[in-house]
Amino acid sequence: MGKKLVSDFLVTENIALNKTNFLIRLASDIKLPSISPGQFVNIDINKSNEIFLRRPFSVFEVDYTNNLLSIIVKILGRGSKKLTEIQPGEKLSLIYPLGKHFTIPDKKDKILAVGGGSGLAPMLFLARESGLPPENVDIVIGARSVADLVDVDSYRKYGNIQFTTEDGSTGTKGFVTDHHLLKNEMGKYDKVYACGPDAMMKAVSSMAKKAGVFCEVSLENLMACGFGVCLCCIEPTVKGNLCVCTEGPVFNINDLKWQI
Amino acid sequence: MGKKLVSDFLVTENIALNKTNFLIRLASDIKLPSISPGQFVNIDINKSNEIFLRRPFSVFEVDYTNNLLSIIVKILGRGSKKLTEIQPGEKLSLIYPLGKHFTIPDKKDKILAVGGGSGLAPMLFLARESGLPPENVDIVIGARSVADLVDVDSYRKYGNIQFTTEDGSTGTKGFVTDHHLLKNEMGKYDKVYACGPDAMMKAVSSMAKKAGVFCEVSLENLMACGFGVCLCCIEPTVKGNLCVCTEGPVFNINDLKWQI
Amino acid sequence: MADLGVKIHELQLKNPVMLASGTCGFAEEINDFYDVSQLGGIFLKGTTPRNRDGNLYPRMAETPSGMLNAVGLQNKGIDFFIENIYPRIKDYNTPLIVNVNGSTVEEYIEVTEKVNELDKIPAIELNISCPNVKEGGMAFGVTCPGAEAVTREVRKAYKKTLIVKLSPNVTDVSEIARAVEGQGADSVSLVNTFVGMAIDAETRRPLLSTVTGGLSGPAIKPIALRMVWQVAKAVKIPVIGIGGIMNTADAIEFLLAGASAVQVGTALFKDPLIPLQIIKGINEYLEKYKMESVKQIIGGLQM
Amino acid sequence: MADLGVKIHELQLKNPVMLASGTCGFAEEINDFYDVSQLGGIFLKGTTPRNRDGNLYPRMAETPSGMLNAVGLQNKGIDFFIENIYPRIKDYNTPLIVNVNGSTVEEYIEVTEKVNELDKIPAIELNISCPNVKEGGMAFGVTCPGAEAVTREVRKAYKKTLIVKLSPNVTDVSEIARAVEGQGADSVSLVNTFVGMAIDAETRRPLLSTVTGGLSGPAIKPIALRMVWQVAKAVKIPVIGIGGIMNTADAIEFLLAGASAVQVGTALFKDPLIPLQIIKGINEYLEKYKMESVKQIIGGLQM
Ligand SMILES: Cc1cc2nc3c(=O)[nH]c(=O)nc-3n(C[C@H](O)[C@H](O)[C@H](O)COP(=O)(O)OP(=O)(O)OC[C@H]3O[C@@H](n4cnc5c(N)ncnc54)[C@H](O)[C@@H]3O)c2cc1C
Ligand SMILES: Cc1cc2nc3c(=O)[nH]c(=O)nc-3n(C[C@H](O)[C@H](O)[C@H](O)COP(=O)(O)OP(=O)(O)OC[C@H]3O[C@@H](n4cnc5c(N)ncnc54)[C@H](O)[C@@H]3O)c2cc1C
Ligand SMILES: Cc1cc2nc3c(=O)[nH]c(=O)nc-3n(C[C@H](O)[C@H](O)[C@H](O)COP(=O)(O)O)c2cc1C
Ligand SMILES: Cc1cc2nc3c(=O)[nH]c(=O)nc-3n(C[C@H](O)[C@H](O)[C@H](O)COP(=O)(O)O)c2cc1C
Ligand code: FES
Ligand code: FES
Repeated sequence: MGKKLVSDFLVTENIALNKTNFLIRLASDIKLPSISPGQFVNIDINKSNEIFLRRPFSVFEVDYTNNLLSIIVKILGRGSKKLTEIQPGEKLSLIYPLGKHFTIPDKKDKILAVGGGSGLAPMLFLARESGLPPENVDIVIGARSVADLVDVDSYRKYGNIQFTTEDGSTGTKGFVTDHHLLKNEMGKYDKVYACGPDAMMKAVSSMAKKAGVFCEVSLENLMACGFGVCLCCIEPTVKGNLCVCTEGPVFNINDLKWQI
Repeated sequence: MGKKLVSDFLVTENIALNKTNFLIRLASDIKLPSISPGQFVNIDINKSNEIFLRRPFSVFEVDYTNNLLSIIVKILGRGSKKLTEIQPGEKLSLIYPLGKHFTIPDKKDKILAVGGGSGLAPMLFLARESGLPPENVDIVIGARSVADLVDVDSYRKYGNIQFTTEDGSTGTKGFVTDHHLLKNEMGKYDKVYACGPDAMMKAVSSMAKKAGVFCEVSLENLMACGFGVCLCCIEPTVKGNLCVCTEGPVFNINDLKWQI
Repeated sequence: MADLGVKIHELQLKNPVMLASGTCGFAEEINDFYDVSQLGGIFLKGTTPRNRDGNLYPRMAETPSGMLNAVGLQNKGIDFFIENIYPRIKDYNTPLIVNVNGSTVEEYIEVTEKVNELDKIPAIELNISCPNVKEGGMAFGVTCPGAEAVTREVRKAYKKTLIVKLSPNVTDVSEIARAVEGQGADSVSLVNTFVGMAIDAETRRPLLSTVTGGLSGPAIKPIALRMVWQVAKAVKIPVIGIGGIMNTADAIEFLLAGASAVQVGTALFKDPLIPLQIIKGINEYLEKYKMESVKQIIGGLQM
Repeated sequence: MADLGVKIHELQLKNPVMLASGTCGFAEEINDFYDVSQLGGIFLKGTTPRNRDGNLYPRMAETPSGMLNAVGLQNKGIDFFIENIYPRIKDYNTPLIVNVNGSTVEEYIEVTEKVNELDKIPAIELNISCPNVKEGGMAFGVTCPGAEAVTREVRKAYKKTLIVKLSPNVTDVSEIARAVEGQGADSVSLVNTFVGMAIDAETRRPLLSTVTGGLSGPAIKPIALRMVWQVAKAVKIPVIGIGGIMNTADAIEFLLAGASAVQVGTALFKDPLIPLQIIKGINEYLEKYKMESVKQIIGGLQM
């Protein structure tokens, strides 16, 4: 009992990071339990006729002193759009903390975190919580164009942040997999993490696998409940169909049945 | 064509008149057509999972110069509650103008307008639009208690306003039908109008009938469409089942099949 | 502009977006908002041989993403229609279809024969699926023999396009569709409303005077879409999709599932302009995917 | 505190609010939120004789006020349940009911016989209404002979309370209810999900891997309520109401319509605490109307 909670949070900030990404900061009345990178919350966006189910979002930052939790929402469809229109002062019901977190790196690990699209939040959370010296942490963020990137300067103290853009408007031109850290230096990492579009995660996984490097990805399967009762979010694994919401969202790529 | 419109209005004001009544002022982009007392608008309150159909509200005031239209909303259930939470700057879709208006009094008529609950708006609109000298217009407003009344001082220039409250906290103690204008002076009026709870309208109708005075009431039957296509809002009349939304909401009591 | 024209047997429609019976009156009420000649077609309010007062008030209850109605075919009868309404609407430049109802096979025939004489009515929709009348209506539509009997007799009496409107309150709707196809129906339209109920927990009374009523609106769309898909696979005649269509995507889903055209019903209560938005939306969709004709998406579901 | 206790045959419930099969896992997942002993009962995830992987992803689509699922009875089989799950949950202080499934009558019996041996399982729910499996499931539940056959055989194999779960995808659900009552069912629960479908207009593909799936949630409540009302009039055994229950008023409506208890399903995905709110709400309702027992509202619809 009490391992998972349903409770109302107060929206304290809603900051547009760019045209499609918003940072939403939420305050809890009650003391926040411990939450680790990769875990998520399931949010009731009860603002329209069309949205019935909750929507899952990875936790981005947690401030245990002030009981604040933040998420980064990328507009994808109806629910995420509505959510980004929320105003400070409004309330949101969250179910949390959900899912399994990334394997926390060992003391001397060198890690690579690759994020794209809505997968940015957990990668930055991981970099921050890893407890590693920044020189041990490489972060590659991929986007279509410089306009799709968000300002992550405050995270430079946790690691070396690099960019790729498809149109070359900043950083390396191409996909994250075109970045030299992935193309040429994959072998030097102890652990590789990826979160973002399926195609990106598969490409990163494939490179990590070839290099024989430990690699975890965070899946974003469609969810109805988020806490393991509906069996809608399953992913085929070597252990059979597993629920992404309880056995994931973080999976070691060796457990997945991806054709990589 | 073009007799009825569906269009978005901008909420310019939302004023709490008391705990349960709100005056909402709406601005139209397009020129407002002529609207008369008794006519109504059908509003899409698309703010929650639970509200599917529009909700009808009588027009309270129209400002043709600035294309403003206002309504008074009394909180009854889910939809009216949500509507009263709307903020200036938000938009509302209205279907309008709907229904038939009250018979406009003749030049020298003496009229009595009786309003209660959500029936206040059309009575005040009528008093204002009647074009009669204020001494020809008596208005009796009934409420449970003084706390349920709204400030109508600005309407005193259009008529003689009287109150009744069930608990006697202001005006005559009792129901509107206990007011001496109704009890003793019904016969002096050329036209009597009533809008409010069913029981109130029936009581007023019965007194008007006994006194042989012309009397119109405005019904608030449940509506799905508001413009005459669904046949859900019907009222049995001497001419058969008529749609309240197109053949009403204003009816002469002689046409109704009320047991009065 | 892509070609939006579709054909339902001999009925040529300028576009596949029509209005559902009982939700658009006799077309005039919608014409108060805009020129109805822009529409693919209009299914007029259900008509019976003689005047019907319909059911007692209350006839309506809101439900999550939908509504229940228990109108019970209130109408002034076919003769009143012919004398008073038909002359006023017959020159609207869009197909007007009479929705034919009766308590007995004879009554259906009585209405049909009279409509058969009306030049400007190119088709009828045989309503064997109204859940809100005590006799006739849905009783015919939920068994194969019942559906066959009415269709057979009405077919004899009617020379133009005969559309039979099916009830979703059955175990196997494609069986009923095949049955009426076998008796000469030129098209089937589905779905009519689902039998539902609403109770006021506080008064402990039903919200409808008739206790049960017909459920319509987006709530039923997933079931309606499935039924249209099943029926389109089961019959060769064109299928008209109905049930909870609120926007362009909904309409396209029904076309993809195999409907040749659609009817918009309850959505009109929310916004009578929705059908025009859908017509525009279908055109934009076709242009986006570089298709020349709406026929290219009918039955185009990729499996 | 009013008396909220009700009885389903020999099954004594502390209150009439239970959790629906397939929406509450094996109770542990809900126990993570609160002590499940507060609940009237828990219907465990559908169980088959052997492991089933269920259907391919995607298995879920959101719909207006509801959702479609196509899980397809993914479970590890009855033996796994008995060895690994049952020992962990058997001491929860609330009735745990196994939802029994199979592709053939023999498979239903196989599961039933094993459950019959479990001390702490006081009842089974015979699921003859799952729309998401190719064999068995709903196929049994949509005809009287099919429903009778399974019920008869399972009845022979089971000594405790036998609840049969009915499908709403039929023309006359009360006929099926009477049929299973005739074969010894101690109670019927209804409804299971409606067969529905969802299409992505842009990709032109079905949203579910199985094309069709089961519709649940508030969208179906009006139909479910009507069916419960019809069945409660048709049979003498207790009826358990299911379908779109989201709050106290919904639950009370089902009780008024004649259900002796209810199951909360899809609502748990929105908020797993809803059943507790409903239990509290029913108590408040009874106190407001000065009633001593929840039994006073069962079937209490005023006509
Ligand atoms: C564990 C987890 C963590 C997540 N973390 C974040 C996060 O930190 N930030 C963020 O912006 N988003 C995150 N997402 C994704 C987010 O939940 C979806 O973007 C959101 O639910 C979409 O809802 P919508 O109403 O906007 O889209 P809808 O209008 O419901 O759908 C729009 C389109 O997107 C597709 N779609 C919807 N949800 C998903 C999904 N989960 N995966 C793939 N396709 C989908 C639909 O099929 C449809 O085609 C996460 C998802 C999961 C499962
Ligand atoms: C022509 C017309 C003009 C109106 N003018 C005004 C106005 O100027 N100001 C105002 O405050 N209200 C007015 N009303 C009433 C207003 O439409 C209802 O109060 C509103 O629709 C209730 O919606 P809700 O969602 O709050 O209630 P719901 O949550 O839908 O219902 C709450 C309870 O009220 C009952 N109910 C709902 N609507 C009505 C109704 N129309 N009549 C009787 N019972 C009802 C329901 O059955 C339920 O028991 C008017 C109604 C009509 C038909
Ligand atoms: C108020 C109302 C009245 C209706 N009357 C009729 C009717 O007279 N004849 C008929 O065939 N269908 C009638 N219907 C059913 C609709 O035509 C349509 O089949 C059904 O509502 C489902 O479509 P929708 O969800 O788009 O409304 C009526 C529906 C409503 C809501
Ligand atoms: C994801 C999901 C899985 C389900 N699995 C089962 C099942 O295994 N066995 C069963 O009898 N019913 C199953 N059901 C049906 C529910 O128990 C219930 O009958 C139905 O969802 C209607 O109730 P609701 O609207 O409250 O959800 C499932 C429903 C859902 C949504
Ligand atoms: S989302 Fe329900 S089990 Fe994962
Ligand atoms: S509300 Fe539809 S006809 Fe009056």
